[in-house]
Amino acid sequence: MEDVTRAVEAILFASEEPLSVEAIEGHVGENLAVEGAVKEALGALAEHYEGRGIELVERGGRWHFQTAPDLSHHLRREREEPRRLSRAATETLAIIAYHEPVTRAEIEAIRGVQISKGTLDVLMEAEWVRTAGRRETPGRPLQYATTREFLTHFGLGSRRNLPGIDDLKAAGLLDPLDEEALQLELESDETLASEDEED
Amino acid sequence: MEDVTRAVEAILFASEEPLSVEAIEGHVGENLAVEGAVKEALGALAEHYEGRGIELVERGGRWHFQTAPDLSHHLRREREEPRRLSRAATETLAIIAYHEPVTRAEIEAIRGVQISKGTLDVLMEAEWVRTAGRRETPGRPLQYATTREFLTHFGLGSRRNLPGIDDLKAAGLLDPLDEEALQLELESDETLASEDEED
Amino acid sequence: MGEPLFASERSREGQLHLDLDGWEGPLDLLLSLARNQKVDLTQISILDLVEQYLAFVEKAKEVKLELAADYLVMAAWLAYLKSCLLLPKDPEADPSPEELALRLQQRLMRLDAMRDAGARLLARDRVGRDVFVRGAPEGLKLIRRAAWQSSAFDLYAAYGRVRARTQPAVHMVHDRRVMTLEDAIHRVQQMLGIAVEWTTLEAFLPATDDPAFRKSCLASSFLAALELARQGKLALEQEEAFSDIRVKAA
Repeated sequence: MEDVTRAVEAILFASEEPLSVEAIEGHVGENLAVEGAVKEALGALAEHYEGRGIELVERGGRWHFQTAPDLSHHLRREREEPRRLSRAATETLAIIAYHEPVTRAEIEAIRGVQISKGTLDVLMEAEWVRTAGRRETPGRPLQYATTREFLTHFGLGSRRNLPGIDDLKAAGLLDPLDEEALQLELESDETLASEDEED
Repeated sequence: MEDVTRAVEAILFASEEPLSVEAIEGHVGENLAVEGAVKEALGALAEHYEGRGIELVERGGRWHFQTAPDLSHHLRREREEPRRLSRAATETLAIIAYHEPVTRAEIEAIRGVQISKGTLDVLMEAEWVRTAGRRETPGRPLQYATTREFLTHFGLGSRRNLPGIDDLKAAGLLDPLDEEALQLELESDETLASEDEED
Repeated sequence: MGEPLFASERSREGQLHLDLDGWEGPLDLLLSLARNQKVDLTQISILDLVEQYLAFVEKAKEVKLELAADYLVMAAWLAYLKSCLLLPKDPEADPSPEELALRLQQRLMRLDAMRDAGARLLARDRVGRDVFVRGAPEGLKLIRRAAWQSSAFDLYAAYGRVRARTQPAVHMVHDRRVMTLEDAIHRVQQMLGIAVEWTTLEAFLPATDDPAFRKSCLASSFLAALELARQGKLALEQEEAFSDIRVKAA
């Protein structure tokens, strides 16, 4: 087994969080981490662990080891699901993931109902959602997007791996909401005004 | 790879603490953990990981994965951050260089200002200053001197290459600058105050 | 969804009770109604859907259920849409009722798609539920070390500074030609013998190219004149402020 591969294996094992190739290279050190060596080692390791009890996965450009999904019944501890999401939170998370970056008004337009502040808070606290700058339109509303932790948690290599995203895109269901769609909104002017206050 | 071996691998990987054979068997479940199967799996895994970046070890009847000891240097990554030496430290260093071996009290007498412990620590950390025995006078104070690294860093072949007082005078470095002196006065008052806090 | 269309139950008083908590807003209710048609959302009859929604709102009113304003606004809009769809076509109408119906359908499809996507996300192999990361990672450490920087010039300048600061200060006054008061008294007394008329004080000063010495002579001579005047040996006069001071033997 090559030295660099051993080092990468140990580093990923010891790490408390997923690591980018650059971070791994930093730990491997210049002597071993010659051009492309870490990437090669990652490929070799991923292949080696395939079918074993542990697997090496890449999520949003960062790598980590995790147990194989089919072994969950051996590992599931007698404790609650890490985070039980409400329906509102689940839908909001899906809307952000499939449409990002997306404003709160857009989320509300899709759901046809206002979202409470708490819903976004839950998603931000879970570190699955982050603010993503302001939209350069009148009112400069805040935008939301998903995080790398979101990809890690839901086992997604990248946003392209979101279930069914290609089909939804093809069906035009992820197109930006046009002005008219927003006009069809059920929200009165009052709700818009109260939103402004919040910001 | 056998199912039971995969399960044991995943269980040990995910466990927060070393596990006994019985505990592993409990997680694996009766279906897979037939007589001796877990022990066999542990043996197979230990063999498999030998020489890799990770190893499977038994300590007091409990099993756990750990990174290979010879790779520990990859898990600690040092990063050097350039920092400019403070004025107090530079002056102290200069006094040591010109007067070594010199005691702390002498440094303070020459500087005309007290020095904090931190100042000498910084110079020792930079490996430019070392302790040089004790002065055989009452109180036996520690003496300080410069190091080989000091000479290297400042491009001096030996201490004899330090410019003499006359050289400094010729370079205008000994000219008293009233304004600067005044400022120094103020500064040293401040640093004294903060130095006191430090100690 | 598996939610009952009308989550109704007989309450103790035997009154029909509608549970609106099951629907998060009118769009949610509409989607629920649409799904109840058990056809593909693209095939859904918007007219049927509108009628079901209006019937629901009607029923809610009958049982005096307080409906959120949102539901009523949607009901009004749907009633308008329904009338447009039923009336003979008005070619001027923009957007056409068909287009409005299509947009409503698309909104329902969009919400349905997101609801489905959310369910699929939650069903994935999630970290901490289905797959697990290392339980007791050793952890990676980043040790920051200061690389201290200083140049030889900094060092010499610092030493120069220390020396300049702490060198005992010796104040040297260079030799300067001065005329002492005694000399001046002596000189003025002698000169008075020659000058019997009023004479300016300056005329008594020795000729010199050294302006500092001249200043010293002037100051001393003035003091000498005052001293001699005090002794009654000399008279002083000045016509106005800053004009010449003149002296004469008394």
